[in-house]
Amino acid sequence: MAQFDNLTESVLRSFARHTSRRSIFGMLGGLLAGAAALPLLPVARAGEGDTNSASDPNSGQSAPQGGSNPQDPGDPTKCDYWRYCAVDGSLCACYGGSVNSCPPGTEMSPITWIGTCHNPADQRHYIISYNDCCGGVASGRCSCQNNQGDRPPVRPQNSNEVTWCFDTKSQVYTCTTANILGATNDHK
Amino acid sequence: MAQFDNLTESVLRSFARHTSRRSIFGMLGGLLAGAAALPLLPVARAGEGDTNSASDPNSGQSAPQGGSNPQDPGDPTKCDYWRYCAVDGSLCACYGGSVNSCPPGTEMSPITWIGTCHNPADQRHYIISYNDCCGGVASGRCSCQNNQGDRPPVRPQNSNEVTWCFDTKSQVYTCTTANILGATNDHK
Amino acid sequence: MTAGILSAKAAAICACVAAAHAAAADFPKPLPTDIIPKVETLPAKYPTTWTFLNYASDRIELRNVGSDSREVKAQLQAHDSATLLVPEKRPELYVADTVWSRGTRGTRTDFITVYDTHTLNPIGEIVLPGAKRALIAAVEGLMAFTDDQRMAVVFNFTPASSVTVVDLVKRQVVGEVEIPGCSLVYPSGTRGFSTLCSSGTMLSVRLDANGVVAGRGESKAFNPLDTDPLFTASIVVGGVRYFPSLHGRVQPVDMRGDEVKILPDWPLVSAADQAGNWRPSGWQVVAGDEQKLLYVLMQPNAHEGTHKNPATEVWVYNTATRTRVKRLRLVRPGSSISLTHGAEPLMLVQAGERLDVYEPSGNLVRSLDLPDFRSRMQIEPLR
Amino acid sequence: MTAGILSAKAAAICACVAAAHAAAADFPKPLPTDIIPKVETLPAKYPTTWTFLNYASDRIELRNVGSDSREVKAQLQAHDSATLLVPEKRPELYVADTVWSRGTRGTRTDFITVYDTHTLNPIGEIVLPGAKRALIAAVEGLMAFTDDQRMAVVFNFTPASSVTVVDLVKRQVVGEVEIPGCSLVYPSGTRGFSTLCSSGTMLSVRLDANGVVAGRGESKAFNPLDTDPLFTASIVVGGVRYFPSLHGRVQPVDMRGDEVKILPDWPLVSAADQAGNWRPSGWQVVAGDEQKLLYVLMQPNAHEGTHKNPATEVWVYNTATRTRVKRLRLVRPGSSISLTHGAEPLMLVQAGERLDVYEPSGNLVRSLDLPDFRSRMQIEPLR
Repeated sequence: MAQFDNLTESVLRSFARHTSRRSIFGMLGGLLAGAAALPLLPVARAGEGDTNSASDPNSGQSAPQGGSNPQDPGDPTKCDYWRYCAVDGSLCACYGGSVNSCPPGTEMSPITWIGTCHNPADQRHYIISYNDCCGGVASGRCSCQNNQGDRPPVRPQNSNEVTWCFDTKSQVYTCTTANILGATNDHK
Repeated sequence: MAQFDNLTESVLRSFARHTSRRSIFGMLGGLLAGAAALPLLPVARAGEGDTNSASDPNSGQSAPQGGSNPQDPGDPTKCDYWRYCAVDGSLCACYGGSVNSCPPGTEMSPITWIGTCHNPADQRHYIISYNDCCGGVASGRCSCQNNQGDRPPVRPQNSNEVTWCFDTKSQVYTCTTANILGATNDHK
Repeated sequence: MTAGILSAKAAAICACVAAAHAAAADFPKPLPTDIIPKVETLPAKYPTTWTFLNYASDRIELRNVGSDSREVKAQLQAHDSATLLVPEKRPELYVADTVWSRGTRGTRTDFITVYDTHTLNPIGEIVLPGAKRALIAAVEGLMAFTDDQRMAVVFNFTPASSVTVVDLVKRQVVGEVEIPGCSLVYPSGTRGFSTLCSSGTMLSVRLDANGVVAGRGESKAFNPLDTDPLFTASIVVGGVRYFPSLHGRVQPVDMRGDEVKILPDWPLVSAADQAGNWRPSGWQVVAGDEQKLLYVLMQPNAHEGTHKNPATEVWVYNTATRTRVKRLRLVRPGSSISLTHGAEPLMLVQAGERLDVYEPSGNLVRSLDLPDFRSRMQIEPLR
Repeated sequence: MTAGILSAKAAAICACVAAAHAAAADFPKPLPTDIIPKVETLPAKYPTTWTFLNYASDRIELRNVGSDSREVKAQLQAHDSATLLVPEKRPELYVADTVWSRGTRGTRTDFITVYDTHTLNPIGEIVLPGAKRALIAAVEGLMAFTDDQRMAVVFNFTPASSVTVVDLVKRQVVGEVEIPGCSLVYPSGTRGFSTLCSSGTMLSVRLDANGVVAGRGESKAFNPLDTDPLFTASIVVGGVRYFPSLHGRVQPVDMRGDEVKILPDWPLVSAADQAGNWRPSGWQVVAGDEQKLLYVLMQPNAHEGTHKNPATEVWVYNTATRTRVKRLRLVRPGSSISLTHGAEPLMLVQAGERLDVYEPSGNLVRSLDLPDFRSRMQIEPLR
């Protein structure tokens, strides 16, 4: 179990590096409401990282936007991109945002749900924070539903159905980003 | 021209029989804003009554709701029903209303645009009042666009693009009805 | 050019007038003028072949599923995670919804609209304070009746959890109850509610006649969230609420008393069926009927992440004997299931942009269109 | 069953860990963590290969039509008959829109949102009094700049016609002008607007520096509404505004001075082409370019009621010689046309759920998707 405690610690350090105090407070509030959920999270999901889910046939088509980094392969406008293993929503990369940024004029919620996805290039598992972008127009383009590790909203922080727009001026869902919080195998 | 003056008079009598004072006031206000438009209206449209326009391919399908009156043939949930020769919108018959009534919970606008449609059964031309229903949900079911006699909104009362929701509590467009005001050939 | 067109038009008028004189003989009088304005109303008691279809965050449709005319009877507006309650005691409908003053931004208002069942006109409104109503699509458990339908409880998530208590008769908010670490609301006891907690327990709250907390009780842990969590979708059959689990159990909970009774769970998948790896799957995954039969949407070859995929079969269980009595193949994979409450119940399955209507035997009767259906549907048949 | 699944999972973990150690050698460091939160911004000056697409009553999309990556750059909210103005003088965007306090009912608010072009954040709001803004889909003429883009005029229809004058710099309403019997607004003069009247004339209103009416003038009747009305869609080419007519003329109007000059009309369809009964057809039926060429959507076999049908060809005219210089066959029938303003202009045609991008020669360059496009589109390229 030491491995997973390290993981948790690394995730929390990652939060601390990249989010404001207020965000951390909000995020931990959300996470800790489900008592002791976080430490178990990567355990329950390890080994389930492969994503072969098809994109929604009703999605608006868009041309490939493949990244140039061979360690981060795939097209962030497509539902089968590896970081989207637990996305339920519309992909921000189709709306003027990107895999890790919100479209202009929207606001990124600091509080979110978390998944663990397998990167087929470096074979690592990454903890992915699915931050919703809020306050803009949700038009159904590039809708994507993958449910790796999604759970019923009894632990809301494990549920991709919840509109994760908190600490934002508007709680209107627009689209979802997939941000790397840390690699779960990176504990050596 | 006497024929058409009679027509106008008959239309106005029809208004008077079936609409409240307030509605007439509003309706005439709308009509008379385009000076002298009404007397010319049936003239410009006579002989243009046949409606062969196809329904929108994106319409929600619904089963036939043919009327039992042989003098009023066709299915009021279909865009090729004869009274819809100048409809641009969604058909109320698909939303819990009918050809001449609004769905529950909506409100019928007394002010409207007017067309002249040819009834293939009795071969008469009828003046049709396209009263919009307002304040409900517009979900795109049974959308229908026919433009017999529609004109650019310089004379708004001849334009089916205008949201005809006036004197109603809400001006949110829901769907359109097609009401007989009178027969234009019925002037003997 | 203009003159040419006018001449053609004049010729057409002549032809028409001649034809009209011929046909007018068959129909001596023109069609009568219509009455303006005219608005439809609904019957005092809706037939049990009608059902509400809650298109998450879009609209709520009242459909006649018992007729091949496939009618939409009416629509109610619904914006974000709108939730419907249909009382049997009063001629009213309740829809909880959320809007912003400038469309996607501005001031947020959470409110319950009270509709008259006959006219569908809004006849009242209860504004929910704090802009904290949970926004989780059209999921069961966002709002529930209690106190014999006199009160309702609304689940809030900010992400702190609480419940707003509403007096539906007085049309006012009467209080708020903190439920830290717990989610969603289910009716329980004579005047109370229960909620599912992240510790695997169920917390039950009793209210007094004024809607104030009169007592709390927490069950033992019975919901193994790490290994085989329960769906939050459930159905009451014979007074007992049944929750399927992601891996194929069903958990009965008797919530009629002031303290809930966690009854023994039992498997939905027998040893003989283990090879196919069948599991419950979908959105509204479970239904029930007056014969105490349980209908569960099932999917083969299930694995991590497939629990919301459409199901290919419906497995039907006798809740008394805990055995499967029927296995129905769906004509199209379905995500939400429900049963109408009439003398001859119909099984309704939302399958993509269709609502398939079956006899409980599995025979497809008709298939209704669900145009512009996008995400999740909650099917709410009428009693 | 649960135990079995857990064992399988444990085996998968072992396999993965082994593979990870092999691949980790190729990529010794994991991918960096992302910065949260992060929101995109737009360049100070948008490229001329970007265009706004106004999906009537739904959303306004900023699209890059100059790239095969077919990107959506941003979206602005739009509810009922939303209208966009893009100034060249200030880093702002203006969208006039209408909302109700309870979704489809409640208090109506008409308002102009001022957006920052760099962030697309709303930085100001001008509420339009009286709840009277005209609701006519995404039609040209609902709102127009005047006074060198310092002011805007908004067309109202209740069904009485009026115009609300707005000071965009001070972000306040400065007045209202009655225009009985007239519809829509077009910029005219140095500080004024013109409107099309049901008597077939054009009424022009001059404003003073405070937005108060300084004078009015009415043109002769030139718009034969009973026989061959002008489309209200128009384009300015070489300083002159061109209105096509339903039956195939084009009417130039010079609106640069305080009094409009109604110039001689000319036919779009030559005697040689009369047989095909070609007419302008569609929604945004006309476009123009810097070379003073006029592009008109045209349809053969036209008759009463077909004037909004999609067009099959684009006919291109030299406005100096009043002759057709090109005839372009569309790959798909189109309803709205526009031209980008760059050095190498592109011809944009909305055709159903596609936006086809052509070279002005008629060569199709690419085709963009317009998912969920439903009714009318106003294409608004950037300068």
